[in-house]
This record gives sequence, C-alpha cells and structure tokens, in this order.
Amino acid sequence: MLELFRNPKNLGKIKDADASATAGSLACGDMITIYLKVDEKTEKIIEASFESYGCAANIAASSILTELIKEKYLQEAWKISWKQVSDELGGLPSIKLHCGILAVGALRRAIRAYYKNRERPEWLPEELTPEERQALEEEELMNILGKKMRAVSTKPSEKEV
Amino acid sequence: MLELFRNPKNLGKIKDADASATAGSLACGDMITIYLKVDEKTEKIIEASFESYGCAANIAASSILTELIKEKYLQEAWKISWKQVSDELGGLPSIKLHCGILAVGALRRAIRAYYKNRERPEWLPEELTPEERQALEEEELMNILGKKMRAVSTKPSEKEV
Amino acid sequence: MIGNLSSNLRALIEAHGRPEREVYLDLENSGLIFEEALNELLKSYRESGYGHPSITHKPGWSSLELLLEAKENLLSFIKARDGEVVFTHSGTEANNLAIMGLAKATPNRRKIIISSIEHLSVKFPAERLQELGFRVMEIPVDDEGFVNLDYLSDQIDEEALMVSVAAINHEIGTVQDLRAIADVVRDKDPETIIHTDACDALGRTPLDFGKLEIDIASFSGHKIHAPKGVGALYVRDGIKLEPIIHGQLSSQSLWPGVENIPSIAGFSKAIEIFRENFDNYREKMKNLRDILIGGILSQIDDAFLNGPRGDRRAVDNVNVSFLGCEGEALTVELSLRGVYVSSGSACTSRTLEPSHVLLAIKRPYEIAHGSILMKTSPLHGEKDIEYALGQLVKAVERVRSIAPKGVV
Amino acid sequence: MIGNLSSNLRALIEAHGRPEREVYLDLENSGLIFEEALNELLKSYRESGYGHPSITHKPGWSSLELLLEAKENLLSFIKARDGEVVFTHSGTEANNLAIMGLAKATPNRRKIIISSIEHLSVKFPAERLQELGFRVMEIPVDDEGFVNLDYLSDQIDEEALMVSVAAINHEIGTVQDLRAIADVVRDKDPETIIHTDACDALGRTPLDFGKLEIDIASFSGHKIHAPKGVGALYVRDGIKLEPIIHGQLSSQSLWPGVENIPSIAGFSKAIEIFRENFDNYREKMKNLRDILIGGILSQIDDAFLNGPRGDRRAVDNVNVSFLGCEGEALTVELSLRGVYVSSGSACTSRTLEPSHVLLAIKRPYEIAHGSILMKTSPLHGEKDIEYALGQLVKAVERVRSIAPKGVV
Ligand SMILES: Cc1ncc(COP(=O)(O)O)c(C=O)c1O
Ligand SMILES: Cc1ncc(COP(=O)(O)O)c(C=O)c1O
Repeated sequence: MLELFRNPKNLGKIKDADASATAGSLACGDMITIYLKVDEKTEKIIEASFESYGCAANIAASSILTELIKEKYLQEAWKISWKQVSDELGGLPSIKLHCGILAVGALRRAIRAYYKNRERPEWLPEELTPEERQALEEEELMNILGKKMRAVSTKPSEKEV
Repeated sequence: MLELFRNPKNLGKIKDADASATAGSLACGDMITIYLKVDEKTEKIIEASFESYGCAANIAASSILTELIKEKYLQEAWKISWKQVSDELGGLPSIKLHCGILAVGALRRAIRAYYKNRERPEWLPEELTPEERQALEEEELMNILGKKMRAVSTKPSEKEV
Repeated sequence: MIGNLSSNLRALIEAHGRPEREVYLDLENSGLIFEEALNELLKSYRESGYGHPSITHKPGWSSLELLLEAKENLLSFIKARDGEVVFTHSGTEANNLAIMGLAKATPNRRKIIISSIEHLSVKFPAERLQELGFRVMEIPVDDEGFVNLDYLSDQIDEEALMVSVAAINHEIGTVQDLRAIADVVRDKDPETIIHTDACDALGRTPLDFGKLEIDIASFSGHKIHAPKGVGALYVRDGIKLEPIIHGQLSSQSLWPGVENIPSIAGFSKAIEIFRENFDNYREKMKNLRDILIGGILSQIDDAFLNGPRGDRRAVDNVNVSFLGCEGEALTVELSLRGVYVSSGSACTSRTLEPSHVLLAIKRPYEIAHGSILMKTSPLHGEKDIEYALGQLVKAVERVRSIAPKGVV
Repeated sequence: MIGNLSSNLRALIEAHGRPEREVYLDLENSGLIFEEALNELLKSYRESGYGHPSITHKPGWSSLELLLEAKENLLSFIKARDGEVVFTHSGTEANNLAIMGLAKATPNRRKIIISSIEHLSVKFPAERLQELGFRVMEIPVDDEGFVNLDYLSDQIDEEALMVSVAAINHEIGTVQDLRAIADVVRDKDPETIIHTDACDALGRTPLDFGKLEIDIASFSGHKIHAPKGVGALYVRDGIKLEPIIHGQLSSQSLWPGVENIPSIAGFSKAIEIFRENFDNYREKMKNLRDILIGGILSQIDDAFLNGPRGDRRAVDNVNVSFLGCEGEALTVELSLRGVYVSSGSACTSRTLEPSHVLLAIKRPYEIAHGSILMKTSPLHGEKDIEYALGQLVKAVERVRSIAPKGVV
C-alpha cells in the first residue's frame, strides 16, 4: 500500500477525458477525482486516472481502482465494489474503509457522467448505489457542519442529557 | 527506631516486679506487657521493662517508654502521653500511633495495679484515661470479632446497601 | 510501617549494612524482573517502541507492531481461540475494568458473585457497585480456599451478571477448578459472564482458554517478572465492556491514553520466556517451595501452613503462620538479615483486621496475625532458599523472644 | 492508519530504508526520553526501586524513599507550599481522577465548567458525568484559544463544582492566564474548585502554585522526556477527592495498586533536569520553534499558523495548516523522509470531524484537515529543525501534487 502511495499509478488529470467526477470535498478531509477515457464503440475504458486529496490509504485506493478498471468495459467497471478495492490492497483497516467507498463512489459518478448525454444502458440503475449515497452523505454532512460552524454563536454551549 | 528494634532496652520480665500489666492481645495483633520495680518509700520507679508481641514500632515504643520512666516518680510517669512517646521516636507515622497509645495504656494499667492494694493517691483519676480506654476497646473489639468469626455460618453472606 | 518519614528512611536503609546474601521473596507485592524483559523495554525506548501506536509514522508503526505482537503472545500463551486483549497499566486496573466495565455495559443484570477470598482489586470494585444498587454475593470457601460449588450454583440465576473467582489465590495459593466452576455456572444460566483474576496463575498453572469457558481474565506484568506499568484484560469475542476511564481514542478503546509500549514489550518477552520454559520453571518453583515449606514445618515449632498442599497449591506459594510471632516485626527482623517477605498482619491495612483471606479460611486471629507470605521463582536458586530458611528460623526465635512469655 | 494489519507493518517499516536523518517531532503523542531518566529507571529496577513502598523491608523502604523524593521534587518544581501528589499511570488517569474523583466527593454541586479546547481526557470524563446528571458548560475561546473571562464569570455560582482549563493547550499552544482565571472564579464563588491540566505546561512555562490559586493540577511523565507509565495529580491541602479505581491500599489511597516506582524515579529525574536547565531549555525550544514557524510561513504558500504568537504561545508548539494538503498523507510522506509529526486530520479520530480545538478557534474544516502538529524539545538541535523544514517543504509540494488541481 505504501508503494502505491509512494509511486501511485495513473496519477493526474487526463486532458481530453471523456468523463470525470469528484467525490468528497476538502471539508470532508477526503476528495477523489476520477478521469476516464472511453472507446466510444466498445465502451471499454482505455485510460483511467485520479487525483486525490486525502490520506495515504485514499491515494492507494484510487490508484488501485484505476488499475482495476483499465481495459474493462464500463459495465464491468460499474460492478467493482469497495470490498474488491480493499481486498486488492490486502484488506483496508475498518477505519479506512470509507476511502475505498469514496473511490468507488467517484468512479460511478464518472460513469454516470459519461452517459449523461448518451442513452442510459440497462445495467445502469437509476437510483444511487450505496457507495454514491455515502459520498453524497459525507458531502452534505460537511455542508451542514460547515454552516453550523459559521453560525456558532459566541454563547457558551450548554450540553445537557 | 530500627536501633531500638534491634537492641531494645529494658526487654524482658522483671522477676520480682512490684507491678505489671498487659494491654492488647494476640488477637489484636499487638500486645505489650510492662513490668515495674518501685521504691516503696519514694514511689520512684527503680526499674522498668517490657515484653511485646507486635510490630517493630510497637517494640520501639515500649522500649523508649520504659527508658523514659526510669528514675521517675509514679506521678510523673503517669503523665507521659503517647504524643511524647511518638516524639521521642522522631514522630510515629499515623498508622503506628496506636502502638504508642498501647504502650502508655499498659504503663497506666501497671501503675493502677501498683496501687491496687495501696491507697490511691490524689493524682490518680478513678475514670479510665483515653489511652486505657483505647486499649480496652481494642481488646473488646477483638473479642467480639473473634466470637463472630467462630460463629460464621456457612451461608453465603449477602451484603446490601 | 516503621518510619514512614523521609528523614528516617535513609538511616533505616543504611542500618541494614551488607547482609551475607539477599533473597527477595515478596513476589506478591512487587516483582523481580527478567533481565531479558528489561532489555526489551530499553530497546523499545531507544529504538522501536517510543511512538504512539495510532499515529501514521515509522515510530508509530513500530510501536503498533510491538503492541500487536504482545497481544498475540498473550493470546497464544493462554491458548485463546478468539478474543481481544486490552492493555491497562496494572492488574488492579484490569480487574476494575472487568467488573465495573461489565456492570456499565449490562446494567440490567444486577447481581455480582465473587468468592470470599478475592483480591481487593476485585472485592472493592464489586463493593463500590453495591453503592450503585448492585448486589454482591460472596461465595464461601473451605479451609483450603476452594469455592463451595453448591452455594455457587444456588446463586446463579438470570439476575446474575458475573461470577469472579481467581484462578489461583494470591495469598494461600489455592488452584481453583475453573472447569468445574464454569460448568456449574453454564448449567444454571449460560448468559452469566465468568471472569477470572489470573494475575497469579499466568506461568504457574496451564491455562487453556480454548477449552475453559471463561469470558474475561485479568493479568499483571510484574507478576511474571515483566516491567511494572502493565496489566492486561482478555475479553472473549462477543462480550461487551464499557470503558471506565475516558480520553483520547488510543488504539484501544477500552483503556484510553498512550499505551506503555516499552513495558508491554517487556511483558511480551516475559511471556515468551515463561512459555518456553514452562514445565521446567514449574518444576523448579515447586521444588523450592517444598524445600521451604518442609524446612519451616520441621524446624520451627508452632508453625502452620495456610492453604492447600501438593498439586492443589500454586507451585510458588509459601504462606505460614508462626504462633506468638507477630508478622510485621518478623518482616523487619528478616529484612535486617537480607530476606524480604511480607506479612498479612494488621498493621499494614490500617485496621485491626488481618487478611480477609485468612479469616475466610477460618484461621483464628492469633494465627492470621503471625502469617508470612513468600513466593519462589525461577530467579531463585536452592542456595537462596536455604539461606532464607536458616534466617527464618533465627528470626522467628528472636521475635518470639521479645513477646510476653506463655504466649505460645 | 495505513495498514493497521500485522502482516503489512513489517513491510511498511522496512520500506522506509535509512533516511539521511531522523527527527521526531510528534512529542504531543509520545515522548522521547532523557537518557538520564532512563538510567534512573534502570537503577530502580536493578538496585533500589523494585519493592512495594508500603512493605516493611529494605526494598520497600528504598522504594518509598524514591516515591517521597519524587513527590518533593514535583512539589518544589511547581512551587507548591502545601498539598499532596498522587501518582497515576498517565496524564489521562490524572485528569480522570481530578474530574470524576471530585464529582464523587462533592456530589451536591452539579455544574462542571471546562473550556471548549480541553484535552479529551478532560472533556470526555466531564461528558461522562453528564450521563450521571451533572451539567457541563463549555466556555468559548477566542481565535487564539484564550478563554472568554466574561463568560466564565457568568457561569460561576454556588452550583459550580469545578472549573478546568489547561495551563497550556496541547494543540495550539495557548498559554492561558491562570492568575486571571482564578481571580474571576474566586471573585464569584470562593468554593468552586479550580483544576488545571498542566501536562503540557510543566517545564514550558513557570508554574508557581504558591501564588496561583489553583487547587488541583495534572501532569504527565512522557511529556517531559520521562519514562511512560507515570502521571501525577497535585491536590492542595483541604481538597477532597474520592478514588475512581479500587483495590489494595497502596501508599496512595487515591490510586490503588503497586506504584510504578522505576517510572516515577525517572519522572523525578526528568523534573530535576528541567528545573536545573529551565531558562536555558525554554530559550532553546523557543528558538527552534521560531526557526520552524518562520521557515514554514516564508517558504510554503498557503500555510497558516494555528494559535497565538510570541510569548503567549507555548515555547515548543508548532501547529500549521497547509491548504490543499491533507494532513495524514503528509505525515506518511514525512515519515518516508525521516520526519515524524502528527496531524489533526479526520482519519485518526474515526469521524469526519477534525480536531475540536481547531474548530473551537473557528478554523474552517478545509484548513483544519491540513493541520500538522510538531513540538520542539531540548533534545533537538538546529540541524534537526533545518532538516525537518527542508523535508516539509518537499513533502507539502508532493502531497499537493496528488490533489485535484484548483484546490488551493
Ligand atoms: C490475584 C491478584 N490480582 C490482582 C493483583 C493486582 O495486580 P497489580 O499489582 O498489577 O495491580 C495482584 C497483585 O498484587 C494479584 O495477586
Ligand atoms: C494537555 C494534555 N492533557 C493530558 C494528556 C494525556 O496524558 P497521557 O498521554 O500521559 O495520558 C496529554 C497528552 O497527550 C496532554 O497533552
């Protein structure tokens, strides 16, 4: 895992990406952007890359995920779970599982982005998958917390049961 | 104090003692016997000795007490307090104060014993002094505890608030 | 306590001079340390274990590695098939966590059952819980300290939160039949949690938590010649405890604050040493124990052994009472002769009552007051024990010579 | 936590190779040790401090002597005129004893007042007491972490059990005005107890408990380069606490179990070293701190100092945020370069929330996540700090290079 942090594979922006998406935010403390280059005809991923603001596990998870999806059909890539990402890394500690979830969340958003102006294939569900929902929830939570914080009154906070 | 434990002064029975008394008991874990030889005319203590079943502080306290009362009039000896005994030893730790009290208790009992068949002098109060009372209380407590223990039923003891 | 005063202490210590030999037998109260365990501690401070095991840098990871290794070592020594180890800073803390932590986590069961000879770090937390509305039942023991299984059985019902019985009693060396205790408990109520204070059992008797139906067990480092500052609680999978001390999340949610990795590394080493030499060490301790007990009973009048004999007694435990010989005075007399032991006499406990353990096995007060506790260890040789025995004979004679006559 | 898995740890550690230099700056989480303090610990294990200080024999008295000396040393270093010292096994335990022990002893006052930036070993026990019916008030702080004295004053009444404010904040180095805090409290209600968590203040700022009206104070050994496994609580005469851990009476009724004398002896030594070199060490730490802070702010873009500046800041504290540079990744990157620091980022705390201290001084989340905490010490030299600075510059650059662009 440290090796992937040290020498991550597929790091950086793809300038002429066919799709890209971000999950997480600076405020969350974790943020992953995934870039995809897709063969229009076969719907195969030709190139994948990432950028990450997050801990070492986050970077390793993004790196391994982009490795996993290369040369895969979008339909196959869609099915990759955070569990697979974790397994590939030799098992993420529970405290780090959300890194895998976030990476998968970003990938699925990118795939959805790819189909934004194209016809939605059957295998692509309309509802959000758990990974996408978790990414969304983290972002929203931080939004709320951020607002709450800005609104912090200068009154002493009394906590009672 | 250790020196007095190592080489106690005035240790042992006085065979032809004019008075002797014991305070404490084996069950208390502390027991001191004081022996006095008194000049009949002057009521001066000519010789004093002790035996002790108890901790090192107990032995030291008895030893120093018998030193203190030598060549003293009984009236003076009566006034010696456990505080003085403690001070002579360089200050007994609080947990050991009862050793001093026990020693003084035994001495006062011996002085009372001396006057048992003699006329009670004015300076000798009829009521027990605190030191004598404490010795008595310890003995009684142990009596009660001892009985209670022998009566310990084999039933599980339930303790409730 | 003679001279609990700073100014006298120096004089007290110097008065000892240089005895012919020094033999430390007070392993109940504080341990000797394996040189190898001390070296492990040193290495940890200097090289690899000075970090905080939750932090993501090399000293942190090295510390985490030592921590995980130590947990594995303990789990494998006690043959646990599953479960977690929480490191505390002492056996006392482990016992407190076991009892108060369990009561917090399962407040609906309100009866705590302990034997009448438990260590005070089990007895007092239980009594503290009484103030919070729990009931504490003390199971009586026989004259050798063995728990009365019928009474135990009678007490188990669906109100019973836990049963706590030490695998080996610290004072009189009773080796309880944990298997039988667990059977009795499980038979009446499979939900009652079983805790054993194994501080004195580790390394002295085989423990097989794979077979024994024990849920929680406490251990103490200095009891196996490890550094001070480390205790451990084994908690079987599925058993829930609440923390009783609160603070920064460490790698252990049940005991916050930075782990004492150097002491833990030393503990781990001591476990290895005990595991590798298990039969050997047991044989050695037992042999020394029997020389000491045999010598005392044959050479000193009015001496009584407290606790069971033979294989039902801990291999290291020697607890004897000398009638008419006050215990604390004897510890001082022996100290002057280079032999270090402790006594269960009244003076140290601030009350007139001697050890609750000796009273529970129905020793009269006068015998309890004259009790002396010693433990043999693999760090002792026969010469040590023979020296101690010789001094003991003389010391008892001397202390008795001070006592009022006709006492014995 | 990268690879919290035994099998990966070895690889992780070995991947580091041999960096040019190693500089340990994570003194917040775990200390370096003075070689002299370590030697004192060794001597204690081998010669004079392996006994139990309540037992009446030579090793016991030697241990008691070391214990009493250590108490004296601490009392004189903090210039206390009266009062007692209780040794625990950590600063966390000392804080728990202060707060929960006081609440147990004085249950009729039910309001606990703490600042909003207290260490979790103060904050969490207070919150635990809430569950038992106490009320906890958090006093807000300004952008530099200084307690709002007006709000504090408003909260003090005859319901107030205690006020707890750390002398120096562990994360952002705020040196509180304890004198002013005490005046405010005493003015409104002389009976309210004042506690200060002085774990990070000892040795860093002059403490004069003869003049300061502080009733209880906590200390931690590893924070002053002493061995682990020792904390201390100063309790002024007349203040009553109840124990929170129960067991055998040791020489200390407030913390049962055998005292860790070797660690205590090492702590005592570290106190002596800090006392003898007080001005010198302070100057040195401050100098190194300023080199580090100055270098960071001038050489790295979008870097922010958290906490106050100059003399109102702890002499050793360096806490900076790098925008667009996630903290935990930075700790790993720095570790590979031989520089060991910690981050207040979310990942270590199992929640998405960064440090409550940084939020209390109203740092936005995106700044709080990129925070790095370092402390200088007398054990560092200028070369160490320069090396760390150089690596920091490169590490921030590298971690930022991985992040989505346009973030900064
Ligand atoms: C049976 C038993 N339990 C608990 C303890 C307490 O362990 P510690 O001294 O590590 O607090 C001891 C040791 O004194 C013990 O003998
Ligand atoms: C201010 C403060 N209080 C308490 C503690 C806890 O001390 P310890 O690590 O000894 O438990 C620390 C140290 O981490 C601290 O910085």
